[in-house]
Amino acid sequence: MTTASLFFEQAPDTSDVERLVIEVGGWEGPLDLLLTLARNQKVDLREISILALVDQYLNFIRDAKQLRLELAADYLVMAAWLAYLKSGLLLPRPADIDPDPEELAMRLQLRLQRLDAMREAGARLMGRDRLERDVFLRGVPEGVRTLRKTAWDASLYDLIAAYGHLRARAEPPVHFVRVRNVMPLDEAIERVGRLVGAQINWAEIGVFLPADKDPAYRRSALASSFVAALELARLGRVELAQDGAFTPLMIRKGQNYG
Amino acid sequence: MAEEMTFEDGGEALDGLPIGLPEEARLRALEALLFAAQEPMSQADIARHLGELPGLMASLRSLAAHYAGRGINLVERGGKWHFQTAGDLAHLLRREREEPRKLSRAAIETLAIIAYHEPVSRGEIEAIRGVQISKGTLDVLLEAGWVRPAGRRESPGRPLLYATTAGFLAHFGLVSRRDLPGIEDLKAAGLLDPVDETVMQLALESRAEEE
Amino acid sequence: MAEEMTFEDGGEALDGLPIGLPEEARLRALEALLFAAQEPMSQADIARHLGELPGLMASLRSLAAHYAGRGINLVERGGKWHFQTAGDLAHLLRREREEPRKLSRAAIETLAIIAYHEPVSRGEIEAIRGVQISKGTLDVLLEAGWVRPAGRRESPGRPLLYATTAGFLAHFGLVSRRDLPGIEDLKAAGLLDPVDETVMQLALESRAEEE
Repeated sequence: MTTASLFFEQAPDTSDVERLVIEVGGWEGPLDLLLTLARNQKVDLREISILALVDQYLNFIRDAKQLRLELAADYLVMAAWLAYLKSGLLLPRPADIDPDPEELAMRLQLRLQRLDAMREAGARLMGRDRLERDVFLRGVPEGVRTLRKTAWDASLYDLIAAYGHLRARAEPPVHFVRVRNVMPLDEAIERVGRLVGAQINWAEIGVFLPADKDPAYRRSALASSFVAALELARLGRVELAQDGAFTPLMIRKGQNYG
Repeated sequence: MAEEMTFEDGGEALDGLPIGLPEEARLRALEALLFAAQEPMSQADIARHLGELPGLMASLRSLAAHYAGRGINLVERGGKWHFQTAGDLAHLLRREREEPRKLSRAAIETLAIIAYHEPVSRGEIEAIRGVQISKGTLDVLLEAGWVRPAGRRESPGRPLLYATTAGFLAHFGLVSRRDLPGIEDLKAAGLLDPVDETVMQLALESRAEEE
Repeated sequence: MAEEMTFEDGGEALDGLPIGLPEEARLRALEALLFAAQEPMSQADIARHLGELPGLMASLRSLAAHYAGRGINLVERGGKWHFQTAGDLAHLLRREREEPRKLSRAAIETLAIIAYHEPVSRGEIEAIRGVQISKGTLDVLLEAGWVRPAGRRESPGRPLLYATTAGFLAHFGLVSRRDLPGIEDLKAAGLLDPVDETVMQLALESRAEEE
């Protein structure tokens, strides 16, 4: 940590790097070390010499080894990778080698720029006017509170309906069956038999229904008359015909019946 | 903000020149200090932060004058200064929010029994409803201000009696309890017809959803 | 203070008449409310206390303008408003305050990466820093309330993503993430582009051998 801040404030040259070898434990990984070395070139990160940077890094690692410092494995892996990159950049090679060492060098440069940008952004964030360090909230705010008060909602109807319901519950229940206006089957058989008795030609069953205004009664009469017609057909007293489902049901007097 | 200031405690400002911070900067500093302070500050407290300021009292008064009539005021209490929100706005800071809630069926039935039979004991209410009342049910009615304790019945156990309140009459738009429809009225209105419990429940639920 | 107000959310004010409180009373109420509040307040929070106010944003800006340059300022942070002392007075106020938590370098960088790249996975943070994040680093940021989990990326492994909070904006004095220092330049330079897997390869190759 102290190593890093020292570096940033003093922008040390290469001689400083050697002094800093001792504190290698303070680096935040090989990329951090590379970035510090890159900054030593004192040019814009977009213009650094990757080859020089690779040399700086490899020298650093060699020095560290001479001082018998324990280096974490990833520093050595990075060294190996950079050595490979260096040879790729220096040695003549076929054009289609993959990955292209120039491309790799560019990516390394981009990574350094990204890390540098974030490091700088972090420093700028920390340097802002920070709450409870540079700017302060009110020391003892009164506080605002919302007291929730329940407004019970009930209407007079709810009240009296509840009471009526209670009282009704208390009384022994009496059930009434409402008298409904229907056409009993007996009556339908008698009626259809009588009316069809004279009917030679086909007629729709509806014409035998009573003309009544009550739709419930008409429905009942239709149902009873239909069942009556089936019964009468079974006895041979009438004949039924229907062209298809839901088409009019036709009825006439049984042709073989007295 | 940049009003001319008048030095009231003359002594320090005899020469007519403000010492130390220019007045505007001083007012800003005072304002910030008193705002962030954990407790009201005396002039000595202020001086510990801002240094000795001749004419500090005048500055404080000037600042207090600036805030007079605003939503926050700078006030002095026993020689100590602090900011507080204007007294007439206190109601905004403690806002009561009414949340409409439907009374439970147990509560409305209990209320109906009390209204029709008052004064009535808990035991009698339970006898009419045919089930025990939970403690919360009566509490809700008491809290709503519709029901009040109305003495004790002079019978074994001296049970507490309940009756309705004027608030009850007001809420339900009744002049007096005599306005409640009687049993015959209820019967005529079909409210005493045997009710299928599930149908009743459905009706209550759908009403609740509508609202 | 008594400027004419402009109604931004037109609808309610079509007839050109201010609804509810007159502007001066409204500013007083806003001032009192925000002064008394323990937490920064959003427009919705304000409406819960003062009722729906057409043109609330205009009133807030008007109040902020009134306090600009004073010892205390009204500021907006991530859509929430609060009063705070002016930054340039820090030296006068700092003494009795304890320093806010001191962050490690790793934590600072991690916070910057999350803020500038959000939402971002732990793997992406590690790719940018070229080193693994130690256990406590994200914990510290989460505990400070500056960083929050923000869903998962729908890619292999469904890594958890991190983003910053309103508390982060408030602490660092940012109106919104657009306010982050230099973010536009960095974006333009392509330095905030999603981390390309092949770029990550550099780090991954080395890491793979370690693990």
